[in-house]
Amino acid sequence: MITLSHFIVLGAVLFCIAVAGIFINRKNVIVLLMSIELMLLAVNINFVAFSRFHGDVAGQVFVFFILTVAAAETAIGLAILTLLFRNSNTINIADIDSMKG
Amino acid sequence: MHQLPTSILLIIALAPLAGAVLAGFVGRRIGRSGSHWVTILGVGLSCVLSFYVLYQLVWGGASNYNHNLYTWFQIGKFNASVGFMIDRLSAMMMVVVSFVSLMVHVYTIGYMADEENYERFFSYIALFTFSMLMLVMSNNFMQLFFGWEAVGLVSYLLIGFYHKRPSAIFANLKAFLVNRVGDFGFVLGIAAVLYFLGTLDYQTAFDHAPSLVGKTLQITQGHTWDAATVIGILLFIGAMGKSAQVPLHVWLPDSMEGPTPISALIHAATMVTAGIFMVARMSPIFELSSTALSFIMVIGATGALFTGMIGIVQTDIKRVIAYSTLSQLGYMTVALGVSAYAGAVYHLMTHAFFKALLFLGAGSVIIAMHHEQDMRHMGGLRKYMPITYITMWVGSLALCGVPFFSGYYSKDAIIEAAGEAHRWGAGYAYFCVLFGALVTALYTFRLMHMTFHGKERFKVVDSHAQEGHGKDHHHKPGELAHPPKESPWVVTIPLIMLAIPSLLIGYFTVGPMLYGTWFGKAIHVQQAHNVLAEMATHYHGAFSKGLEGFAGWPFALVVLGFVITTYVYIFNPSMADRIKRVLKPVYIVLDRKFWFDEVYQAVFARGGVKLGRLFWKAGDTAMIDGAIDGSTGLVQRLASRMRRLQSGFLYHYAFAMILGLILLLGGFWWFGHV
Amino acid sequence: MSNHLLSLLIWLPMAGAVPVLIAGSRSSLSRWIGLLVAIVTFVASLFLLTGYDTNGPVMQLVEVHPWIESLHINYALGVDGISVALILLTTFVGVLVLIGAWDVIKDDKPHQYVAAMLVLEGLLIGVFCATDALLFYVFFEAMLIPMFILIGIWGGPRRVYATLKFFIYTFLGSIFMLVGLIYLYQQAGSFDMATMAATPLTMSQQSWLFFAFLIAFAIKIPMVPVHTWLPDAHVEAPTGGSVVLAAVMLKVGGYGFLRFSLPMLPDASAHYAWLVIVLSLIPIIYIGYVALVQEDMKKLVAYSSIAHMGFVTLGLFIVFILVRELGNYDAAKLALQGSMVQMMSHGFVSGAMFSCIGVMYDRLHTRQIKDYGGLVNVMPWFALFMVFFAMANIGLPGTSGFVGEFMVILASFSANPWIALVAAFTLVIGAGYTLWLVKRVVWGDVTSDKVAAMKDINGREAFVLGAFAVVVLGIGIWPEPLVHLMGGSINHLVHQLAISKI
Amino acid sequence: MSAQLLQLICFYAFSAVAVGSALLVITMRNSVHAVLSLVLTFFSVACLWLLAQAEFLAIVLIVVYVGAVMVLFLFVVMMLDINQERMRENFIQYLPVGIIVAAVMLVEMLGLIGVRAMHASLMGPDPAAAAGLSNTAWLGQALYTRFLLPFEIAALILTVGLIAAVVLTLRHKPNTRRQNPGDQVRIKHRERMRIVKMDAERPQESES
Repeated sequence: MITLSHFIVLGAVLFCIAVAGIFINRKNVIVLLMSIELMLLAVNINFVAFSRFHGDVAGQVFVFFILTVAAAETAIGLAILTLLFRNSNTINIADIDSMKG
Repeated sequence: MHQLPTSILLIIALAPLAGAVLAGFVGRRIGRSGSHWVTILGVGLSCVLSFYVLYQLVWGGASNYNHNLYTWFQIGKFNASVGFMIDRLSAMMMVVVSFVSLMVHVYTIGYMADEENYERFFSYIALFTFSMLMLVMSNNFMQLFFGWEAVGLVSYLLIGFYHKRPSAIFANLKAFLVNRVGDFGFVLGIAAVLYFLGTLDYQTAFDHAPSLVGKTLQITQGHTWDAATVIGILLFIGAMGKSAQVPLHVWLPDSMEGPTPISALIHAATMVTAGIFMVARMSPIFELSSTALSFIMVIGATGALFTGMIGIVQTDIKRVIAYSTLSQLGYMTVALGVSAYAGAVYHLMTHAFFKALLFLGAGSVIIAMHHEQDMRHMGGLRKYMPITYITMWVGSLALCGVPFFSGYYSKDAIIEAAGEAHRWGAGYAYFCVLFGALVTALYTFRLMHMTFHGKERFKVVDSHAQEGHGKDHHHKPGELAHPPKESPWVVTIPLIMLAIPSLLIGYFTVGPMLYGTWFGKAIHVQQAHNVLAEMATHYHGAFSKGLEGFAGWPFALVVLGFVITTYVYIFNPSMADRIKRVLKPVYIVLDRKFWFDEVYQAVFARGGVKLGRLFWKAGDTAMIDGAIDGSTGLVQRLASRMRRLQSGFLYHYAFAMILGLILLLGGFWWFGHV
Repeated sequence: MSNHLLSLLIWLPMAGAVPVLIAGSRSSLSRWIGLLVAIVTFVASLFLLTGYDTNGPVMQLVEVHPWIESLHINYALGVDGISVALILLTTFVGVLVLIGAWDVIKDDKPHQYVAAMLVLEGLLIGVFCATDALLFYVFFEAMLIPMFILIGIWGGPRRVYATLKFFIYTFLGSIFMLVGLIYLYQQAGSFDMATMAATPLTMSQQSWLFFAFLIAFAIKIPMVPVHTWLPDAHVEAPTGGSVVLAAVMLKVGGYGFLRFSLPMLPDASAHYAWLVIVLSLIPIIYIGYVALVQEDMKKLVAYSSIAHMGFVTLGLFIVFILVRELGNYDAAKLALQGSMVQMMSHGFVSGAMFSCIGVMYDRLHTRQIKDYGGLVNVMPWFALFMVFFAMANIGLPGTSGFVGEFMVILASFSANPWIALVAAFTLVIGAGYTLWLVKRVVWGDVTSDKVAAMKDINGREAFVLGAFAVVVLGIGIWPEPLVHLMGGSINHLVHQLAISKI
Repeated sequence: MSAQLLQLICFYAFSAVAVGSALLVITMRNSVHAVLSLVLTFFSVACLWLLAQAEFLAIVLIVVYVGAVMVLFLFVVMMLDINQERMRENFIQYLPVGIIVAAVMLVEMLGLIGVRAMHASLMGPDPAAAAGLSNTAWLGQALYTRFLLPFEIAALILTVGLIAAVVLTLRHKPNTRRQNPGDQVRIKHRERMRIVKMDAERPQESES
């Protein structure tokens, strides 16, 4: 019998994996982006589960929007990445500190 | 009893204004003669109508006029309006003002003939006439203050008329500021009137004035001042500024930087007497406070004696007359102080004529001497300019109070009134005014002797060789291009016109105006200290009054003065220098004018600038901006530490976020589910 | 139509900025459009005089539309007599500023300048119309932006420092005000200003709010010791910016006191009135002396503005002594009228003074007093105006400057003679610094060849100065229409102040 | 074996795959492999959503995410010449930190969710079916009625994202010659040809 908690725990696990991914892959922007995708996925799982359990369509609609925004985000993120690579020939975050205050 | 038509009064006030506006704004277009005609027409019209108004009031049976023209503002029960109050007091002032002004206008045609800003000058003096008329015709304190300040403004503009002269623009600033000190008191006085009497209207205020008795103003805890005294002294401070009473007299001698016609009009005959007029007008209020009147009397007496003494050592002909004016204003103030308001106003009138005459005469001399004002370079002018000479003598004798001249009747009455008064300080005042008669004689006859008698102390240098003179800049002091000659008729006619009242007006008017009840209710004196009424019991006509004068102390002092000056300046000219050497300390004190100017300059002018600089640098720049900049500096230092957190590495930010998330989750867990 | 008159007045100039910007670099076109918009706004504002009934209800020409419903915030407008007067001041100055800057900014992005001015005008009108506290706040804050731009782009060499100082000072103040407003909203349940005024508050609540508002409005007016932004801002601002800043923006502070502190917190205001009175009296002497030694003409006039605005706050707060302690309602009305007339008058006089300085600056490009001298010889008509406005600045009777000062002094004597004594000191010190300036700049002999080459004012400048002069003289000779216009609103306010809210 | 048990088994199976492949995503040495692992994660999560009767979103996840976004990722990864070795520097060093942080977080989250409450909330009936609709229709009705404006805005955001990506990566090579249709249309006929006036010059020889 699948319960709400199953989904939520799965979401939590995936989210934590993504967090760990951010920590250990701190140099590779692409993997960072992928970790963020993972986080969003974890959140989406929760939304879907809640929507299903409460019988409220809003949750699924929200997932829909998150997917849309995430797609746009990925597109722009990757565009920036290519631009970055083209200009500084690296995507190593350790080399990029122009945001330094 | 009929009412004066409002339209006439409006024309009296506005005709000079119209002239001033025309001459001022389109003066260039209507030209020099256009400007003087338009202003003379305006002032002449108001002069004629002023005479008509006076005639109507005195002989025509017109009742006093007191109406508002329009409401200036109305807030709650406070009403400020613009209106006219015409009774015999104001009608007399209107006649004096417009008549002297008219004479000065005519005179100016001659005096200012060579000046470039001729139109502007006419515009100013016509504007002055308007302002002064507004002042005397006013029926409330607000409008009085309007006229008060407006005449001050025109005086400012006129003293600075030769605006290229540094001394002139210094003098006009000084005049304005000193007057403002007076206005400071005056405004507070008006505020006090409003506070205690609840109105700014003269008539209402005077009707309610008796209610002031017993009212007090709390100054500090448990310390109160009498309301009438406060009002009286505050208003009188205003008068001290405008009427140049010690210690606010310093501006008047400097104001001689202005052209001579305005010295005659503004700084002798009319504006400076505004304070006297004001106190006389407010007599119902001043009568309630003996303290205020004593204060007035002492101030006036001090001025009457000591400023006159300064006049003895002056060498500039206009300055001598200026100090004489100060001294005479002191006389008037003493008269006010002893409740002889009619005496003060009467002296104001006679003084207006003979002092205007003296100034215009001096101006005539100055024209003849090609703008030389130093008496040490004059002498013996008698034979060159007989009309000026004779009229000046008339003025001088009137000033000294020689019996039968107009000045005698007014001045002698003041001396006598001071002697009769029982007020605190009256003894001092009596001494000052009596001894002042000697001082008056000294400086007056000295002036006449140095100017008209004795040796000629100027040389006539034949300057036909050098063309393009006109101004005397090319000459050394005491050198003239042409021999002096009598001034043109536009100058002498006003002299003669003013000499007539200087000679005669006292004889014909002294009875009703001084000893009678000519002013009616316009001047209110309490029976207990009505010295003039007391004196009136001894009065048996102007002629016998004149004869009495020859036996009095003042006349004896005048004769003494005449003898001394005649001996010193005519028979033994080297004597003057010897006296100067012997009485050196006295001479220095008088020459430095008791150091008033120096002290004011050091304390108020330089001290003010120093204080300002201190406030600015220490207060605004160092303290306030310093604190502000200091706090920004603190933020900046803090920020420069904090910015190290901004490493620029993306993962640092990511860590920060994740750590924050962990803390947040931990917090939720720890503190329970929120 | 008349139902939307206020909205029209607010949005017309702001909308007018759009075509001005579109007209863009074609400078004369953009300026003509801007001037047209300003004139139309001015003419429209004249309809307020017919639309406003002095005997009618307190707030008139009311417009209410829901704005943010969930927070009960409305787009609510309305005017009383005081607002009408201030709106007229704004639109009047708005026209003159554009004419005054006509040639001056010709080559330097004129369309943006004109647009900024128009937006500023609209926002200022908005401040005076808003009857919803949040709407007021929005306009109050928003007007910083165009002024920031005006000083920052067309300003003098130290404009960055000045703009930052100006912005941070005023912004800091208004944050406290926002907090106060939110608290009041929680208490009153609405942002409607009348509701807020009717909400009872305890003394400690009122005290906190009072200081929050005091900081905001004291900075805006400005009062000692938070005044130092003003001289800097004025010195660096272009002429038009200075004129609007002095003539209208400072009034917002006084207006804020009148709309918020006084009616909403009458008890705290009464309790701390002594503080404001002291802070108003200090500038009259302190600032007077500081002004005396200034070497920069604009700074001098800026300091004189501070001293004059001291009269405004003095008049606003002696009311409490008069009403609460002495029960002298008529004197209280006199005091409030005095400070309002002083605000209006200062608007015209300081605007004119800054315009005069602008005229000189355009010719010689310096504001230092020592660079001038003897202007009367080369610019007689200008000297006429300059002396006239100087006289108005020192409050000579017959000019508007006199009326307000006179009323406030009269009223403050009724409150306490010592207050009047200090206040009347302005008669001397004000005359001192103003006439010393006139002496050094206008009188005297021509001091340099550059001055000798200065041309007298042209028709455009004469029109601007003349328009100011007419109003200054008009109010001075007959203030009753203005007093009458504001009378009803001031009566209402005085009676509101008498009632405790605790 | 009941349907519910089967569901549970399926859930665990897909969850295991999802978690495992997620772990691979963050540990893979080669970025291409990481992307492929992410695809697998998405795929298994999509299956889980099917279990929760969210068919439409499951399909969208596969079609849009796996089909488009992940391909984009792959494309970028392959296009960029990335020094894989440098990217892996300090990997081991950071590993313990990462694990600890993730573990702490997981514990906190599970603690918050409450393990004992795990079996409390059972799945109810499918709301879409209860409304008599398919999941897609159910969602669609909501999207086109209640959420119409956000939906349109989302579309706009996508368009903006698209344009932004193009603008960001667009590169003008300095030497390429391009035609500008705007200029071509705007030109006036007089400006097409310019007549230049020149003085007639005589050849050099004739002078001598």
